[in-house]
Amino acid sequence: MSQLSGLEIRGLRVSFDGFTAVDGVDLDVAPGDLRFLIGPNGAGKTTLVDAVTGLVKAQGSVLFGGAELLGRSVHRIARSGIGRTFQTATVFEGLTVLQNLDIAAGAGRGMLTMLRRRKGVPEPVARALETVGLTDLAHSPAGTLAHGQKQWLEIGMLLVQDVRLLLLDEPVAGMSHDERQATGELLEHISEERTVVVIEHDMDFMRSFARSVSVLHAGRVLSEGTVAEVQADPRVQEVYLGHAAAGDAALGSAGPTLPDEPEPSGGTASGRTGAAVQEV
Amino acid sequence: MSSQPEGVHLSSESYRSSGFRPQRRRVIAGAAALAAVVALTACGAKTDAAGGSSDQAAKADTSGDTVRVGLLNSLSGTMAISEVTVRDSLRLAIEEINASGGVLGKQIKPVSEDGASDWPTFAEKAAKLIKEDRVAATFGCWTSASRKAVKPVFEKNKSLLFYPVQYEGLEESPYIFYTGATTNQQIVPALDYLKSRGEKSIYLVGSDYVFPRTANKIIKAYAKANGMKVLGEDYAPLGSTEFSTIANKVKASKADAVFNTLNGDSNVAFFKEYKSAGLTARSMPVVSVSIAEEEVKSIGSQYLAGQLTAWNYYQTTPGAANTKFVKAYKAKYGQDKPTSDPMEAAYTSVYLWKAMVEKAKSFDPEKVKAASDGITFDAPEGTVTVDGASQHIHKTARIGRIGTDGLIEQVWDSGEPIEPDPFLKGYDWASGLS
Amino acid sequence: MTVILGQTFTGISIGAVLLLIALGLSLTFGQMNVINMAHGEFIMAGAYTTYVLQKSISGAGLSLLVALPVAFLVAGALGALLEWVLIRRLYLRPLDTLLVTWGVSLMLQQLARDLFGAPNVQTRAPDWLTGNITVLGGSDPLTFANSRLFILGLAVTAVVALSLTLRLTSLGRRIRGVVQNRDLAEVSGISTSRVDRTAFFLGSGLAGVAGVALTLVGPIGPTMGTNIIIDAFLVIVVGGIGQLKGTVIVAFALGVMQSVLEYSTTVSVAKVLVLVAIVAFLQWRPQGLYTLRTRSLV
Amino acid sequence: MTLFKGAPAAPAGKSPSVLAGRPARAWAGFAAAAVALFALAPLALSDFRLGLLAKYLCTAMVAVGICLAWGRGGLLTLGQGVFFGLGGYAMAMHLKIADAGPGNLPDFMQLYGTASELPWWWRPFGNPLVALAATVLLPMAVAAVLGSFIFRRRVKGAYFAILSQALAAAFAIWLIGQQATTGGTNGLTDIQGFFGYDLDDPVNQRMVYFVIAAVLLLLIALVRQLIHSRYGELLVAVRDSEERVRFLGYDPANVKLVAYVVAAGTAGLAGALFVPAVGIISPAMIGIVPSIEFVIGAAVGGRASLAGAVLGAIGVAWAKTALSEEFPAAWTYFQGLLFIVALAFLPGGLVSLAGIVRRRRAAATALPSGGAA
Repeated sequence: MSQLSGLEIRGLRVSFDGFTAVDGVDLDVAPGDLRFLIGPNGAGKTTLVDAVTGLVKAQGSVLFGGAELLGRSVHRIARSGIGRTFQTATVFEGLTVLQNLDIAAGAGRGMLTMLRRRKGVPEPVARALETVGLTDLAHSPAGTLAHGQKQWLEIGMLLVQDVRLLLLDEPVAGMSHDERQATGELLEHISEERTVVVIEHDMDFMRSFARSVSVLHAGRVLSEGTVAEVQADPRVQEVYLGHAAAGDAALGSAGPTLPDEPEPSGGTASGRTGAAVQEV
Repeated sequence: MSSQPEGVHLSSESYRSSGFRPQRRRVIAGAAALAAVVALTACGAKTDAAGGSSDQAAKADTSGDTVRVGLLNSLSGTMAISEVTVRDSLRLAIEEINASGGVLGKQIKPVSEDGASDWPTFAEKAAKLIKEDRVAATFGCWTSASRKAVKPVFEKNKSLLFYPVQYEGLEESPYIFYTGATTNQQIVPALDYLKSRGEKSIYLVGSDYVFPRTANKIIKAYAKANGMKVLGEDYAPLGSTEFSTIANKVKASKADAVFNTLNGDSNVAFFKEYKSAGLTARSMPVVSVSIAEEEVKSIGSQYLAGQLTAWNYYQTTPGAANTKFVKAYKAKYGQDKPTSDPMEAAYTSVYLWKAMVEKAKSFDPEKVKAASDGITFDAPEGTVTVDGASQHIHKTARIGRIGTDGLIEQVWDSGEPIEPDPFLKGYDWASGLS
Repeated sequence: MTVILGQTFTGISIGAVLLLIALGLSLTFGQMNVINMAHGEFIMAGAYTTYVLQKSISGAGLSLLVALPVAFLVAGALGALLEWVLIRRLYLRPLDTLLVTWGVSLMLQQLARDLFGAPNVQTRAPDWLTGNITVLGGSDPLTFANSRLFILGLAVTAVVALSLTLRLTSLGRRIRGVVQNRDLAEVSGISTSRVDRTAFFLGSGLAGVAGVALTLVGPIGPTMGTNIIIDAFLVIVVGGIGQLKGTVIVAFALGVMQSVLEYSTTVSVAKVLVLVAIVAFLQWRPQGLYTLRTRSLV
Repeated sequence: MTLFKGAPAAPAGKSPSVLAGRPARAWAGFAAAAVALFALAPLALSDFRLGLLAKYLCTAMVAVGICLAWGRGGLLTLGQGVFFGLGGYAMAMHLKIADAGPGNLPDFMQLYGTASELPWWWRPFGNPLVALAATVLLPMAVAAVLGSFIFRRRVKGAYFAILSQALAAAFAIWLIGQQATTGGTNGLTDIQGFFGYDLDDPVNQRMVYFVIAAVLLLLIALVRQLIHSRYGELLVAVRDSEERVRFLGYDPANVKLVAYVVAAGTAGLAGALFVPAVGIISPAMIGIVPSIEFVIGAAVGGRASLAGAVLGAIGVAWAKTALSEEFPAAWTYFQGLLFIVALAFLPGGLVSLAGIVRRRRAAATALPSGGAA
């Protein structure tokens, strides 16, 4: 594993036609951190990740391992060691689990390797299969996986991609309690070698696994610190009270995982328009 | 194959996973289907099965008491608007001949094929008619492009094509009889007529294909030699229906007359625009070489009244032969259906072929060709004579004016049939053309 | 000067024709993302409707005015039928729709050939539409053709009517709702399938109206729709999908461009240049002139 | 991107080792196709029908490329006519120069042209090797330039389809306008010889057929390899979710570009071989209509499967001939109906029909149905 790298965001600003989704965020994620980003709907969490990964244009500065990311294209940012998942699990449904992982592992492959058939299972892929527990399903089409399994496959893809920073958007949404536990442990394990940032609404999950927490509100960082520090911050309580009737409940328990703001859908589009956009 | 248990009962999963095995099997299934296609194609080849498939010139099949001829016209696509009427006219002639005893005692059996307004398709269908249907002769084609596409097919197989449409000349295929006008029987007389009226300048408008471009080359050579000015030359893509700019350009040129070689659909749009621009037959007459009665009907005399056309035949051409032809055509296809020059030339071509065959006492193309010189027929356009050397026919040139009733009234004719001169060898000014 | 004004008017009038034939597409293609290659045949249906009506109604002017609503209904009904039989099965496969509707267009052309004969047919234009009005007198007068002014008026009316329908009526709101978020519209109690059909009816009906207008300037025949359909699609693509104002601006811009280029070069060259310019433009703005900038389109 | 559920879109086998270990079936299928093309067809068919089959096989070559670019990559290549035409004209230009003989102009230039010598851009095609290379490389080069612009600007789906059609139309209009140097609407016709062999001779026509059949099989093998390679898997991934691929560090534009360029190459080769088989290349083969017809064949057979696309192309071309011979006045009804039924109700193409039947039968009898295909 290559050396750990941290993320350093300064003055990040993203706006869409006059609406400012991220409004001057400063954020530092230490190398090897397991950072949770929380915040009410519309706080700008996903947009922040979009900006870091090059999906939306942004002003400011994002340094990863000392290198500026803004202005680079999506695939170059990915190659520099940053991987992400989406709210809706996005895997290649027509391909098998193995093929999904093999593609994720292969961005650096040469022309000749690409034009040959895949023989056997590459070692990193086998390891990732093991890590995310999908070895038995290696030859199943990804489209037939259960929801949670797709999320794991996505994480597995980031592992074989060998990224140094994982940006995970609600990785445990829709998972059972046991699955959440397993995913959390997996993330802890991963963060030993990589930096992990998780967007999450599930407060139980956050409390169990977060090493540090940033609270976003209205496009700004509201509070930052350990779980306990953040929970004690009166501003955080106020924000959550202002947005959900049962404020403490939202923070204190699993709470209803409300649908987040409309997402730049990298994944399965819900409506026809979405599907069209995918193709167009 | 399906020994794996999940292939049997797990619905969606098996649906997907079983997708793999059949895929490899599909290659075999594919080969089997390919064989089936081959077999089917073979079924289509029934008429050819008897003969040795490798002999060069497919001999026409004249063994029974019928003789097959091919009708090769576009029945679909953009050219169908014109070519369907030619097919109808050919059928009329064949019916008449059959009713009067056929050719050499044999009834003519027409085999119709659709050229689909697509030149390679014309070539394919021509080969099919010759090789599969063993036709004694083929009648049809309209555009020069379709004729150029089938020309090698007829030459290669030594089979005859009768081509019924006025064309750009500069061609003498030994296996094509040209029963429409060549340039010296239509364009040159039209220019002579304009000159005699004292028109000093002309504007050329045409569709972007071979006939207009070649015709305009000839027109420019003629104009240069006869002190006429060509003030402009515009081509619209075939099928183009937007003519406002061309109408503006024509109007701005203030030419004495317009020479129009537009084809088909474009004429409708052109004349509607022409009238909208305030141009009239009085202020700036248009001489058209592709507008016959059928086109007048679809454009409307509202837009065309007074404009000029150059042809060898009009529905109003006097004579008993024409009266009979028009009457028979309307009886068969409807009183509102007009007859036109290409239809007449097509009708005449069947009778000319009959006369040649009877003179040669054979359906053999070589003998028919040899017998062709001097064959005459009392055609609706007047008596026509075949020139055996060029395989064109002597035709009378006629200038007509379109009336408000949609009929074309003859205003001038060449007096006698003009000898065909496809390469314009008899005209000094045309020496540099080919 | 006269030439410039004349060509500008010509360009605008070409643009008006383009706009009319593209307007229906701005609903079916622009809003619903259906590539309907049979749209040209709906235009043809509108033109033949004019022809049929003229046979039964004497008076060219009256029959033309009657033809406008009738053609709208005929073409609209054809469109709704097509939507019901085929297109609704293909909503998630826009590219298959293109090929299927191409098959439909082949069949409709042949049907026209069998019903009305292969040759073109004619309609009479009323006298008040065949002339022109003189705008500038003098030795080199500038004239505007009445038929072109009529089409321009018709196009403007249709645009206004369509945009008012989309903006003000509940039908329009439902259409926009379905376009923007189908699932949400569905759970809000909107019958999306009915909205689809209605939108298709409107879009195809507009094609019928365009067909009536085309009888004034062009031929009426089985293949009349095929020649213009690609131009109409290009107008939508360049204008930006789902953007009425983009469609309007681009139709007129392409019209003027075509007429100016045509005047200074030839029709073929102008056509090729316009197509190349479109390709270049889409390099610059791949989503068209106006884009619906929402986050889901990023 | 749409997942074509009817056609199993996943390319590789149950396991790669299984696939690699049992290529026997693929070989058997390939051998059967070779037998059908090289033994069965020449025996069963007359010269005329064999000539038609040669023409169908040319459209099948285009379909091979379409299968890759569209079936696998999701690019609706509605402008294949352009590449077919480039290949066809490159070949025909050489053959016309060769027919005319050294120092002479091709016949149509003498008729319609004004120049007394070959235009400069004709001259390189006088060299047979240059011309042969150009039939493939020229379309590929054009596709590479176009594709790199289009894909980098992320023009996709409907836009790409309509843009392709516009380009096809523009190219056809341009060719028609240059009558003196391209033959205009007529195209290049009356081609007599093929690299010294007289095309009038039925034996040589047969040879042309064999060349075409061999090239088709070769192309199938090549593209099959591509589809089953890692690249092929990546291409499907790009089709299914381009954005996701980008986040894995690939540039999808390059992935698509390769498929587009390969498809252009196969279309060019098809156009080149169409010329000696049919004896003509004209703008009629380039515009919007032929471009759609190329795609439709592949779609009817099954775009995502090589066998489906190839057989579909052959089948649709054959159906066009057969129907128009049988019903010259009404065949377009049947053709339209065929497209509608096949595409609207069998999105995976006719090959998926075999799969459906097989599954039904398997479900009904719960017995192995091997060999039933």
